Amino acid sequence: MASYFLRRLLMAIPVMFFVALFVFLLLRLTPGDPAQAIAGDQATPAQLAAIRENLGLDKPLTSQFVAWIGAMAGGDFGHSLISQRPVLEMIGQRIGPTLALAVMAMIFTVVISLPLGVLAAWRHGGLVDRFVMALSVVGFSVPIFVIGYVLIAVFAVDLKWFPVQGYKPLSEGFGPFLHRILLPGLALSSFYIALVSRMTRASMLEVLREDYVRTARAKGLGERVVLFRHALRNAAIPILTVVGTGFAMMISGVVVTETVFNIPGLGRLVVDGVLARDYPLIQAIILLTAGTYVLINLLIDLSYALSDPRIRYQ
Amino acid sequence: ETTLNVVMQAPLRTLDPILSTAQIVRTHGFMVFETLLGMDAKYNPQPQMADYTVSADKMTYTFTLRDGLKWHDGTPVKAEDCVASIKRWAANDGAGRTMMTYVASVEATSDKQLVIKLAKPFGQVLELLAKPSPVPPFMMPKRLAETPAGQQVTEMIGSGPFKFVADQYRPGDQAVYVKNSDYNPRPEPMSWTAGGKVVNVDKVVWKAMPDMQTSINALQSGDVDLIEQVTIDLLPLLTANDEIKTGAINALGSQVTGRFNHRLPPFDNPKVRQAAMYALDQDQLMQTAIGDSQYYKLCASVYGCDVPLASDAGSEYLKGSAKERLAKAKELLKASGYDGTPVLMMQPTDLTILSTQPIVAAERLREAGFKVDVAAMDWATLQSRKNSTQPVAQGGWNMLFTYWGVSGIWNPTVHALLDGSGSDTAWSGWPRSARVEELRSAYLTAPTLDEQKKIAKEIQQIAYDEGFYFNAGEFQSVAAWRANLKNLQPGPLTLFWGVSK
Amino acid sequence: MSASSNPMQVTLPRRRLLQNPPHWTTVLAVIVLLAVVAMAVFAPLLANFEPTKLNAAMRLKPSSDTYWLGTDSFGRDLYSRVVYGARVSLLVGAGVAAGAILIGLPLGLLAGWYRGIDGVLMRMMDGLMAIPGILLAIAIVALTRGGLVTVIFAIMIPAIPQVVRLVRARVIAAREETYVDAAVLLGTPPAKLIWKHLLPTTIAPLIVQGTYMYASAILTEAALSFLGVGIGTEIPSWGNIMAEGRLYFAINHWLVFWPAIVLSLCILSINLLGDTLRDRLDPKMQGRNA
Amino acid sequence: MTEMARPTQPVLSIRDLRVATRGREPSKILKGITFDIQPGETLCLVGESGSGKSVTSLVAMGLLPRDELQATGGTVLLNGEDILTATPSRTKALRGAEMAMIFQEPMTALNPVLTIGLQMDEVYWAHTQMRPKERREAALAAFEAVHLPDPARIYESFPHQLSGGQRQRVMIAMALALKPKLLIADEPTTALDVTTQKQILSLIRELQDKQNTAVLFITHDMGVVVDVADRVCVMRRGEIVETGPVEQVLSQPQEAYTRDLLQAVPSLVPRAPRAPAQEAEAVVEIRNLEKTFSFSSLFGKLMGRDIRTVRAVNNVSFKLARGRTLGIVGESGSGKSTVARCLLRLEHPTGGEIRVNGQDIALLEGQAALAPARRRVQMVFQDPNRSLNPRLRIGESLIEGPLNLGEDRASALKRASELVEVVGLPRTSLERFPHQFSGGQRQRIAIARALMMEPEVIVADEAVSALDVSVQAQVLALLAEIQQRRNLAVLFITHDLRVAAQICDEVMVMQRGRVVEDGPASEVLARPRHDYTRALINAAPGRDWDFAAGRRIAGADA
Ligand SMILES: Nc1ncnc2c1ncn2[C@@H]1O[C@H](COP(=O)(O)OP(=O)(O)OP(=O)(O)O)[C@@H](O)[C@H]1O
Ligand SMILES: Nc1ncnc2c1ncn2[C@@H]1O[C@H](COP(=O)(O)OP(=O)(O)OP(=O)(O)O)[C@@H](O)[C@H]1O
Ligand SMILES: [Mg+2]
Ligand SMILES: [Mg+2]
Repeated sequence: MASYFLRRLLMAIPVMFFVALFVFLLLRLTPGDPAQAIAGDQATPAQLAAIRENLGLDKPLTSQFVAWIGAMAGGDFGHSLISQRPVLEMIGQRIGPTLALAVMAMIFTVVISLPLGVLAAWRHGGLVDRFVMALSVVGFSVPIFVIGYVLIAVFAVDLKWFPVQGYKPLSEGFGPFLHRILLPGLALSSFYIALVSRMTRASMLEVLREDYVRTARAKGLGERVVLFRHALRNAAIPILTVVGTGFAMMISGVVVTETVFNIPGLGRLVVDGVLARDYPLIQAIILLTAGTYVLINLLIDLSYALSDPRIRYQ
Repeated sequence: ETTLNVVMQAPLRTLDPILSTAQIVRTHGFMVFETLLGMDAKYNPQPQMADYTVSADKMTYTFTLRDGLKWHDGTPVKAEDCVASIKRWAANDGAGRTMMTYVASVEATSDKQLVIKLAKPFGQVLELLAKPSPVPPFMMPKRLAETPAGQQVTEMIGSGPFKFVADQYRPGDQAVYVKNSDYNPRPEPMSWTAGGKVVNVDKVVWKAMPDMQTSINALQSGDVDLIEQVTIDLLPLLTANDEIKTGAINALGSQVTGRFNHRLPPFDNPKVRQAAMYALDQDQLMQTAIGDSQYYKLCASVYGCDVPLASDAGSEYLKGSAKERLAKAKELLKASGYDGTPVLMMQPTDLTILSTQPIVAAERLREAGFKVDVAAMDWATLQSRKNSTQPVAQGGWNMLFTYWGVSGIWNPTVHALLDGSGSDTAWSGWPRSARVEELRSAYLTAPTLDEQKKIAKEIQQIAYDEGFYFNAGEFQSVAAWRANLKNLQPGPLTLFWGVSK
Repeated sequence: MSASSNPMQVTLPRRRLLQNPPHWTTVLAVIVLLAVVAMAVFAPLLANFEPTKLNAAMRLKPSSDTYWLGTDSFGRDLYSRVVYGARVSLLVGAGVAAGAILIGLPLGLLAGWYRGIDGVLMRMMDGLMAIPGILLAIAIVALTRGGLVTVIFAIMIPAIPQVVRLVRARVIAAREETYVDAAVLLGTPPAKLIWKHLLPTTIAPLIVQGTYMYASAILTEAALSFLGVGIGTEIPSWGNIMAEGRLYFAINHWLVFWPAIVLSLCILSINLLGDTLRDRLDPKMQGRNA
Repeated sequence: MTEMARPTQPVLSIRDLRVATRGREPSKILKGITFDIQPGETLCLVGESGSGKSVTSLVAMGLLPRDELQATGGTVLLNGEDILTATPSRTKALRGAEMAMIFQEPMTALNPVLTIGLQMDEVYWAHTQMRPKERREAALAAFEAVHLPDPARIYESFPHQLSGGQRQRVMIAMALALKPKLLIADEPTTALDVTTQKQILSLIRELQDKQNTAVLFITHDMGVVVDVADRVCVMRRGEIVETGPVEQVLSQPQEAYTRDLLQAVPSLVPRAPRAPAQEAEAVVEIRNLEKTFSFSSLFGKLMGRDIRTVRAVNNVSFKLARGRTLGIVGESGSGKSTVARCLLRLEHPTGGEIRVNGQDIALLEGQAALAPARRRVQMVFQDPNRSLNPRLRIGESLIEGPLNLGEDRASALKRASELVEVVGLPRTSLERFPHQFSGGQRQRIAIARALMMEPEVIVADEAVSALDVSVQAQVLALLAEIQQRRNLAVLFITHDLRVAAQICDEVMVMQRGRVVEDGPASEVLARPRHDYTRALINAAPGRDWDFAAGRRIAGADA
């Protein structure tokens, strides 16, 4: 098992290499010119050429790639072409808010959608079930920005319970941090609440008919224990999967939330990076996400084994 | 401690104001750096860092740095710093490069004094050194100014009224400036970039907020004090609020331009270009993009509606009701022998201010009988595709829309779209007109304003006749701020001196 | 054992998807979906205007007799755009969901069943997931010239790993069941075993995931349109109508709400149908009238 | 036992209970059942498989699957309180403490993802004020009481790591934990060897004596009936056909059905040995088979903690010849099922050889490599419920194998419909889903599925334990007939010594993973040499009753 863990982690290296290669090529195939992003649209061709030469963009692709991979291997993620800042520093500035947002949204998702999904399946066709259906309709078809605007309009502008925008890191205290991250977390989670509660409902419906649920009831256990300990554990695998992949996707899918709530996060950095063709920055971010995904997915796989002891990995 | 929180129109991603032509970087430049000369509200160069004398033959310009100028690292400003700065600027800036072809030498004669000697007569030295348009000749310490032309200066050491706080800078998100307490403003009253830059706040924080609704919320809640540029359609949300004022603090508007690619069919045919110009309609284009007619102007002047060089030469191309113009366009198009080659119109979908015009234009061109493909793409793709001189199938283009701050087009020297050389180094579109080139040279040495006006007017007429580009009109950017801000200074761009909170 | 008509002939009923009279919600759902499809197909007949017909003087007008749902920032008729928008949106949503499932399902089944390929395949999926859709879309557009297919691909590719992971997870759990052992002993070849015994366990979660992908594809299409990838903003889609409406949300939220309402109806119907399908496929629900 | 006072209220009183399926064509499952159980009394419910015994007990517990079945009439009173109309919270309070149930199929009745310990712990947690440590001690003691080996290991195990009998004992321990007033035991000892069974039965008796517990005991094992019952109810097709004190029903059955049932009880005396087939050719030969399970918690593994091991099979060898039946009997948890699973290579053996028709398949890997050997060998799993895909109709499950062998659908279906009738199920069963059957019916389906394949070897793991004796007799006869006709070899794992005595040629006795004795059935069962075998035979229930004659065997010591 320990060796399995290690093997899986080592697999991250080839994954990251291929992702690196792929992204590198992808980026060079896309039209657009970092020099233009630096100089602005009124720049003269001569000026652009000078900038390109200075950035080494006029060198052949292979040597650019080799240089980059070489530097990476030495732990140097390089400098942003646009801002000239170390890429790691830029990511460092931005990763905190995004992580906080994603974790917050995940907490909301789990705390809200698990009970809802479980209850919906328990009283199949009942009131909660209808509510979950409505929730999923809203969650799926109303864009996050609308949910964000509405939340802000109601809770920040009208009721003044929360600030209208902005982010405070945890280092400025838990209270202020929570105060600012709550609404965005809720907005971001809307989609996932819909997804996870429906998924929970679907897999609970299957499990609730199993014999061991009947046994649990025969023992005189309360419905809460029957549902959440006996049934939910058995229904966990698809739920863990969507929660896990959902979390992974959140890290890259937070752009709109970050925009609406003005949170200086990684999502906006990625989009900025792509739009400005900031090659080293995008490459580094994607590599880091690839690594993170390998890790998250490893954790999901381990959680399968935890939730169902019959599952074995070699 | 007073802090001014500002939502700027664009995020600050690069810092070198010499290398970048972007307005946000220029605004940043004016926070940290200064120019030898400033430009006042009457478009006249005035002493800023230096007082100047011009020799009688107008061939020697002597600049004397004023006392007490210090770089932000504490070292005094020396003439040699300025010499290096001018050289680096001239290597980057188009107009600067032109100027250098007339200059014999730029030298420091003492710590306080530098001299520019001309080789040939050139009438624009002071204007160029004072220009607030891209790229202003900002002064930097020598060690920074010696950075190679294509490389960014990343250390922000200037002599301006604000100091850049490097460790609070988050590219694309936030930039922080603190008052430079060592700064000694000039005694004259402030006027644009000239005069005394008196700073009345301790700190200025620039925020990028890509969502206008969020910015408005933040302004209303007091989280920010100023939004540099508000979407005009949303102004009604703000005008109802007593605590908020709106208005134009940027004295100069921006001109929206529809550029034809003169190298590719169908717009290699001047008649087709003319037909297209008639098909397009200034009012329609501006109305869809801006909405409220209070905030845009329709004029023929290619230099901006209210600048000294403004004239109505070529206005025959813009007059008439939409219907009449369309009829004319159809007629011209028929006469031109247009063969149905589709027009590839580039649309930058991620840039709100420019994403409507291609659609409106395409619709009108189609009505006039053109075939149009609207190619949607991101701004970065558009920017690099516009440099392509290849046929459409290989990544070329036929038409695109851009906008230019009036300070970037207010005379034929700086106006990139009036380059008639047709050379690869010209700004995309590559119109060719020998006469325009002659006139542009003449403009550089024209001794009086009247003469300049005359030249400019002729250039304008040719630009219309030849279809250099379609002038879609000028819009004003509108700022919104909390009522407790006082003394916001109008300027060629947003200036943060004078204002108090 | 004569081949002639045998009174003893035994047949097994197929799964009863249609036999019982469907519940009224199911009927309603089908009607709504058919209506939306019809809306897409007959858009030219239903629309009052060309969806691209603009009128600068009529920007952002409220609903009226001429403009049933009002106009957008170009002065285009919102009603006509929503009607036409069904075309792109339905294609993108259904295309992405169907595509991702068609590709992801077999891969997930294989990865779950064959431990040998699990590692490599899943690591490929990890890598695929890491590549941002925007970047992929921009690159594909650059290579192929944009269009509907590009958009579908760009949205679908990052969605595939999600399907694969979900399916694989179910298979990993299901393969420990005794009835799978039993099938192995009956000599059921892997392909059939996967098809008959493992695939059905994945259907219920896939219905949920599919609905989700359908909806998110429609919204993502708009995001991509705004990065200039693919269909562009000239051709209406519910996604890009909403995304354009975003700028004007504070002054006219109907620009966002109308397409959202139509989309909601679709999602509701798909959900209802999904539930019916799930119930019909669940043997323990067969006795019920629902 | 019969000294109960007249006026006492019955613990459970069922009056005219009717249950039908839901749906548009409801079919009647219970057609008016009436009986009482007094405190301290044991009522045995016997009768035809599928007659509604389990459904009756589910109704009593208030656990009827509401979506599918519904009580259409009658009353069920627990200590005078109507269960059918009680509020959910009331039934919840009653369950576990007042009444407890041992479910028929222990394999599916335990939650696969929770440890045995936790599942046991919950019983105390829900109904007592004990502290965690006390609860754990109580649980271990309860495991000890049902004779589970190494209770500490069991406590930490998951259900799939236990043998069938071990799971059944866990279920029993749970049901007995709170000393309920009413105990419903639905075939509680089918997976237990007779010695363990005896201990369990005396445990229940003890509880009854101390707590005056009423017991509703459902069983097919007439021997057990003799040993435990005060009164007997005989059920058939949803009705009670006969009821009365045990001696009376067994000695003077009133109904023909009861008489048939008693006639069908196999004798403990081994049948006359069959002539060994000419130079008995071994289809399956096992040499020195070893199987060690290792397990520990996931975190334990990550931390590199010691891995615990269980030697489930230890140096087992045997030969199985064509046309012969080899019986494996022995202690529950002694590795019988593991031997079977290894033989079919559903488990990787840790050592030894497995020869099928001379080819060693012990080390083969992959479905393709094993396919030829597997085609000849079919298995009836100990766990019929889990071995049928719940999503497939019975018909589909039955024809799956033949279709794989290339038979066409129509003819396979035809054979399937004939076969279900042969095992005593209606033809319409083919259209139904597994959960719509009773335990015994599912077991017959599993047998039919194996037979459909016309294999050379059948491994039957407790294949007839859930069948009533008359159906059992039919199924065994069928098996014998096919064996005769097709020269089939049978590996028959059972706890029922009567069955073993009647059908096995050879018998192998296992204890703690080892073979302690083997030889011809007539030898081993009639003249056991090993102590364990002797103990086993002595523990056979109802040894002192002659069912055919309907009287006690004189001189037999109880
Ligand atoms: N969910 C269900 N739907 C339809 N029919 C069912 C359902 N459950 C049980 N039955 C039917 O009810 C009848 C009685 O089942 P029950 O489980 O009570 O039998 P049993 O007497 O316990 O038999 P066994 O001894 O084989 O366990 C059977 O014929 C069975 O097919
Ligand atoms: N997957 C497993 N992991 C760990 N231990 C196991 C596993 N499967 C079986 N065992 C252990 O191996 C031993 C033998 O189990 P097996 O199922 O072969 O017994 P059995 O003889 O069939 O018993 P029964 O008659 O009760 O069914 C038991 O002690 C059991 O706990
Ligand atoms: Mg039963
Ligand atoms: Mg067993």
